[in-house]
Amino acid sequence: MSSSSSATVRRILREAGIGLALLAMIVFFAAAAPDFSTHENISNILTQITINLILATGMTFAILIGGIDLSVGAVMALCAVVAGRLLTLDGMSEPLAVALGVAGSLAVGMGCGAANGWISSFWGIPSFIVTLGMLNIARGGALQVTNARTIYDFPDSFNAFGTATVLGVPVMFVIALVLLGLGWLVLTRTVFGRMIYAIGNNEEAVRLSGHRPLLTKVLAFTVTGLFVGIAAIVYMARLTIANPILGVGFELNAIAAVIIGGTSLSGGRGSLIGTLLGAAIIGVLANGLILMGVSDFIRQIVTGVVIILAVVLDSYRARLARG
Amino acid sequence: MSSSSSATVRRILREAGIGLALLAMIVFFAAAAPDFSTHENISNILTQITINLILATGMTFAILIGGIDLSVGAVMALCAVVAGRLLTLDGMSEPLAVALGVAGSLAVGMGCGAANGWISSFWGIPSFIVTLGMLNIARGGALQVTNARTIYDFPDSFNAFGTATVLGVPVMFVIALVLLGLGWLVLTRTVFGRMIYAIGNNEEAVRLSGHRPLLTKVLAFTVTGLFVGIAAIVYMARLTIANPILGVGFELNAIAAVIIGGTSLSGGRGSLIGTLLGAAIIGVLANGLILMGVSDFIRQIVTGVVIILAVVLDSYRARLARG
Amino acid sequence: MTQVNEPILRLSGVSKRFPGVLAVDGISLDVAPGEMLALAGENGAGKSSLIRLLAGIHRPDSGEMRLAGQIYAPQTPLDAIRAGVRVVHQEFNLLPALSVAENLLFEHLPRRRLGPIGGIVDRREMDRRAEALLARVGLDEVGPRTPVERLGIAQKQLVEIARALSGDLSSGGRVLVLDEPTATLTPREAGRLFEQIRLLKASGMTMLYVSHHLAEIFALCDRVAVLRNGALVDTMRTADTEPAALVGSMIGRTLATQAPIGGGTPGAPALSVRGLRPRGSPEDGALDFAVREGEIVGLAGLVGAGRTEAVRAIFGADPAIAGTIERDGKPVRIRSPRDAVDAGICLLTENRKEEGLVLPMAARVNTTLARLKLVSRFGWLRPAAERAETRRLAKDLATKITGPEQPVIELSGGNQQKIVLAKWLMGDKARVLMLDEPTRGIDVGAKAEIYALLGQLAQEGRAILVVSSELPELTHLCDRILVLSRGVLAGEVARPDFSEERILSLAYSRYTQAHWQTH
Amino acid sequence: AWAQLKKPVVGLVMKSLANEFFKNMQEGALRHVEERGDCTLIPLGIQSETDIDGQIALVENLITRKVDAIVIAPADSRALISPLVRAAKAGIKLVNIDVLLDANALKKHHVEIVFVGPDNKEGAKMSADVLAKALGAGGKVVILEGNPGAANGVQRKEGFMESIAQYKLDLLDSRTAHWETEEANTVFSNMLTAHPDIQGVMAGNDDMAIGVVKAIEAAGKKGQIKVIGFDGIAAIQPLIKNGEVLATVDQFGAQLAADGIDAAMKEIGGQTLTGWVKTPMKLETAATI
Ligand SMILES: Nc1ncnc2c1ncn2[C@@H]1O[C@H](COP(=O)(O)OP(=O)(O)OP(=O)(O)O)[C@@H](O)[C@H]1O
Ligand SMILES: Nc1ncnc2c1ncn2[C@@H]1O[C@H](COP(=O)(O)OP(=O)(O)OP(=O)(O)O)[C@@H](O)[C@H]1O
Ligand SMILES: [Mg+2]
Ligand SMILES: [Mg+2]
Repeated sequence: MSSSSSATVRRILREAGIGLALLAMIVFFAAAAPDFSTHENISNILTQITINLILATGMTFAILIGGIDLSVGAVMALCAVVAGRLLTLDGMSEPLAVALGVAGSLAVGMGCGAANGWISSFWGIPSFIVTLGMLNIARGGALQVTNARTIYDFPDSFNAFGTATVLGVPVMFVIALVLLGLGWLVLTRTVFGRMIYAIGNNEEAVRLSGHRPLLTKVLAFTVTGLFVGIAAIVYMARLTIANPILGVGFELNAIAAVIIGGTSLSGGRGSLIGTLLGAAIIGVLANGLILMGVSDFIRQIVTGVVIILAVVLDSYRARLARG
Repeated sequence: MSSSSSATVRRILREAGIGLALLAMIVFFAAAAPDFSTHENISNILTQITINLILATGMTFAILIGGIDLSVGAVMALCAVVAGRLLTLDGMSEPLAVALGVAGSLAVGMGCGAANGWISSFWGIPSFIVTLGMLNIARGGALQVTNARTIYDFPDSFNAFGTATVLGVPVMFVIALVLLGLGWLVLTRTVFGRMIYAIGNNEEAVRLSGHRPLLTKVLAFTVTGLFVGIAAIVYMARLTIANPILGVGFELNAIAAVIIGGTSLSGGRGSLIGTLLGAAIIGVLANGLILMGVSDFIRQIVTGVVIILAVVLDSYRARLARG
Repeated sequence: MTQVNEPILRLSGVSKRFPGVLAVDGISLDVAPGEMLALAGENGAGKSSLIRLLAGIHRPDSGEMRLAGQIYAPQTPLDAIRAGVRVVHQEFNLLPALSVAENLLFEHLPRRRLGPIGGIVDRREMDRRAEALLARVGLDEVGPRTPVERLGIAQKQLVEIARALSGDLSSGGRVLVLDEPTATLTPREAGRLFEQIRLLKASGMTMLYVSHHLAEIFALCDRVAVLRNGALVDTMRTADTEPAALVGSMIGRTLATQAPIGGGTPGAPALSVRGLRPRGSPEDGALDFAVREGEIVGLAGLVGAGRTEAVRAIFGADPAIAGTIERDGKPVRIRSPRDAVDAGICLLTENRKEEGLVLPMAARVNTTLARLKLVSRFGWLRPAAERAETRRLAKDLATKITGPEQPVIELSGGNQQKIVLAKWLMGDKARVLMLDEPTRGIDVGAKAEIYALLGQLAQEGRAILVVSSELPELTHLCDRILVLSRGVLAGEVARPDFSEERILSLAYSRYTQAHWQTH
Repeated sequence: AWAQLKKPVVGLVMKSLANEFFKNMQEGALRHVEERGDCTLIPLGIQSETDIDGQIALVENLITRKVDAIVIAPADSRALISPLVRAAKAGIKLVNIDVLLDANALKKHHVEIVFVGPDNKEGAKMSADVLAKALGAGGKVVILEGNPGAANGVQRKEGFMESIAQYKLDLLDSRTAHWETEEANTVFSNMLTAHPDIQGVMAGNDDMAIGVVKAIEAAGKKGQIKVIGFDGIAAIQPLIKNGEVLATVDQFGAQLAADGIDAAMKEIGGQTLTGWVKTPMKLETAATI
């Protein structure tokens, strides 16, 4: 029992490490930029991290199982333009159009995710390269579907959803949090989650224990894709458009959030709580630097430095904790 | 002994696998696009793959040692703008300016590479995240140095170099090949090279054997950076300009070449011959599809499909070879 | 300077604490130059931990080590190697994609200068030295350029040993530490290893030796230090003591001599193998045999005889070239371990680190890994049930864990092995239990308990197939022993005819030439 | 087929086709060529607007294919010169569209290439002037720039700056959002927090203008902040109609390419064109739609 509780303490310390970095950042910006801690700005930050948080939640599944998904940005564009098409089909009632659009986005996301998972695990090739291929396929597909044009004129009820708030908190963020919570339950409480961690650590041992890692891997990537589909819907509702070039580079932001959150890139270790903190760090940084009036180029440099520092600090703290 | 020679056969088969894919592609394009096999076009292809080949050669070092370098495109821009500044300094003789420029580019590349290597191995954090940070730092730095402006008006002798040919073959390509050959010797014949493979295989075992992986890792990333510096010079000589936004996404092309070439993303396995073939596949594909008049979006989709297919085929062949 | 009688290695009050356990508890010990000292103790007694302190992997929390009179406080493995302390660790530390030669000489690759460029590997010299080293451990049939990943586990063990020998040749090793080097070796390889050990001893090398095979300790070592719960409880001269006393000292009680297990009345065939040709087996190597309910069958053979490949093929871990499997007389199609498990066939793999365990995860995760259905409902885990099962099995197998949440990577080698056993013993679905080197690294006391447990399982009507390189283990456990020689079923020995000579002669029967070959 | 083989071949090299403006351009070019009926078109684009090397490869491929003329919207005003000079040496007629090639560099190589295109700077000023007039002197504005270093982005910002100077506006901040809607939305929300008194926004393209409009809505300041864009994409039209966007500028991409092709055909026919053939631009406001 003592080891169990000390393990818990260590885990909390691990996540608190990133939490402390986040806290330090918040304190700094609150002091340096007076507008930072206003209610409106906090609501802005929540809105701004929502999409990355959703993508990063999905990405956590892919990374925990020992993979990675570079295609999320491009697949998100494909989801969005397909959903956009469905949303703007002629002669449909609003609710039906919305339902179709959402279903279409989720279906495309899950389809691409499942394809990523299946190809990489059935053929035993790194998901890095499979999803790099998928990135090109999805982006080209999105462009082909739309002929490079922006889709707009979505039903009003759909657009209204994008900026709705409850008690001053953006509804989209609440949804993202709920999804994260569900993801956390799945990862920590279900057999599927257990398999994800186990495969991420030692796939061969899982196979030799009489399981079929293939199925779990396909499912994990499908979950990643599902979250991409959700992110696409959130994007569209918030910006009221869908275009085939959206989401460029979103994968790197999502991966950064996951890794800053302490999840191991080699799989099997990490948690969604870390991902939440990682996404928050990235969002707070972007927001705070603009409020401070830091110029674009310097902002980019500082962002790079902070990404590295966050992980270095975490490693330093872990070193201290180990003694 | 028999086992050693059969290992050689199998290794050849492994590399031949990708070679066969390349051959098939060449035969296909030669039949489908009449201009493909002209002398000019072949020279074009060689020119067009040169930069990716140089970057991929360097990337092979980072990947073999179990890392990755996402910063090569951005660092290449930083190298280029620094070199551009030095090349266009007032009141210098042409040879001196060229020497300074080249030295500057290599120094910046090696510096960034060494920083990547040191941070990731000293702190034990994945190079993925460190080089993602470096990507932002270098890109922001390049923009800051130039204030987002293009640098041009390099000495004529420098620019001439970019389009020079020997016996109809672009000089730049010859240089890239020679560098690849040197890299191959280093990897296969030197203690440093064996150390790279060993660390990529099992870093812990290397440590237990009484070696210090840190230095080798820093050096390997420095080599990656050196190649980035070289690529920057080649780029500048070919384009006669240096700007801070060049090289966006080059890292993904370089990584794709390395992986298509059969090098394992988890390190310790692979060879530069594969990288050469991988870079050739990517270059031939891009060239051939344009000659065939495939539309841009379809071209992007096909590229994605081929990236995946190349690796799937390789895995399929390996499966057959294993029996 | 070293005086004649001064100990080469002196430990005074050395301790090392890990979270939750005091792994090394104030050990004070002298080792004389040229002495061969055995470290004995139960699983988790602290032997490997002590060795890791010597090797510079961990640093003691307190106490002092002296080597030849000098303070010895290695901060890294490099310090240890420089000081002349060489270690063969319990777990392998090999470079799988690199060649055997590179692995052997990795610490100091032979170099050549090419003009101004140094650091060129001298491959011819490397092969030459590698061949010499391989010959010393009797692995001369393996080419120096073979990638290590293609070797079987025993061959890997021999490469590890040969590597430690390489050190003493080049850098003047003074102390050689061997942590369970024979755990996967058959008598032939072990014999060759002992020859080398004797040679080294004759040359004045000081050695520390860990083994759970007491016979080896008595045959080789001058003295034995007994550890219990991290503390040194006793040291004795092997000449002045006997195995039973040593066991008593190790486990704190005397172990009743056990009646052989086996001997029940076997029922219908539970597993029948027909014309099975595992991957890499010879043309004429089709295997035909059956294991009946309630029967314990042994599979003996020399290293590389193909035992592991046979059980892996039955389990569907590797595709077989040909053959059919029958369960309870009905043919079953096994294309993956999943099919095998569904058919009630289980395999405890020989390589726990790579194939058996999810090392960084908790004991409960590993224990329940193959039987998640029993601790979940509609896909939801029941953590309480998981913990309860884990505790129960840990108790049954006397596994030393601090709790169900302890990561398996923190356990001692033998305790890890027990977790793998627990994984397959959980629930009662394993009607046919195949065990590949099940007691690798398990101490004498626990071994006896495991034997008893296997006997009990057989009584319950399960069919058990045991692969082991330890002949006494097989003769103690089994009703029958099948002997493989170079991938071919060379014969079968029934209990009344059990004798090491008979089994060994069958095992050797296909190796007529001086050298046997790898596939 | 024989007749087709004899038709002159024109290569159209564009920047990223993943962009509505260039896509319109390409489609306009294809339509125009069909109408003309006397030439064959090879339309090509690169994958991102920063892929200069890729565009050079396209030019090289066209030289290999021995086309009769190349109409190019260069990704960089200098880097493309050396391959274009090679094309000229190979007897290929050249027409420069969209972004002006660097005159000095061309002069150095003794080549003259006709430029057919709009004046980005002038267009940006036209659009900004609408905003400036609406706000009056002292109006507080911010700029959202395109990709740093992109020629058209730089020119548009220059146009904005000229308008700001002329009408004595107060520029509070100027940042890049890389031409992107989502980034513009985020960046502008943050600018708005830092400067709650923003009255007007000049966005380098319509995609960013849309992101800004949504940020204004989300901040509950609909109608209080005026926005202008550039490009005249379809998605901006409803926003202009309902007043959320004040103005944008349509450069008639389709016409631009057609004019470029006409110029190329004239050159193939033996005429020599030089200088800048300015193409029309249209200011779009609620009044014009
Ligand atoms: N890194 C670690 N973290 C926590 N506990 C550890 C660690 N390494 C070893 N231990 C604990 O220290 C104790 C001693 O382990 P050690 O490996 O030294 O045993 P051993 O005598 O070698 O046993 P075996 O015969 O099974 O190999 C065990 O209880 C083990 O769980
Ligand atoms: N992929 C492979 N390529 C080449 N040889 C292999 C390969 N896999 C196994 N071998 C060799 O096949 C032989 C049979 O191995 P196997 O592990 O089945 O034997 P074993 O009787 O279980 O002996 P042990 O496990 O004690 O080594 C070994 O010599 C092993 O080195
Ligand atoms: Mg041990
Ligand atoms: Mg075996």
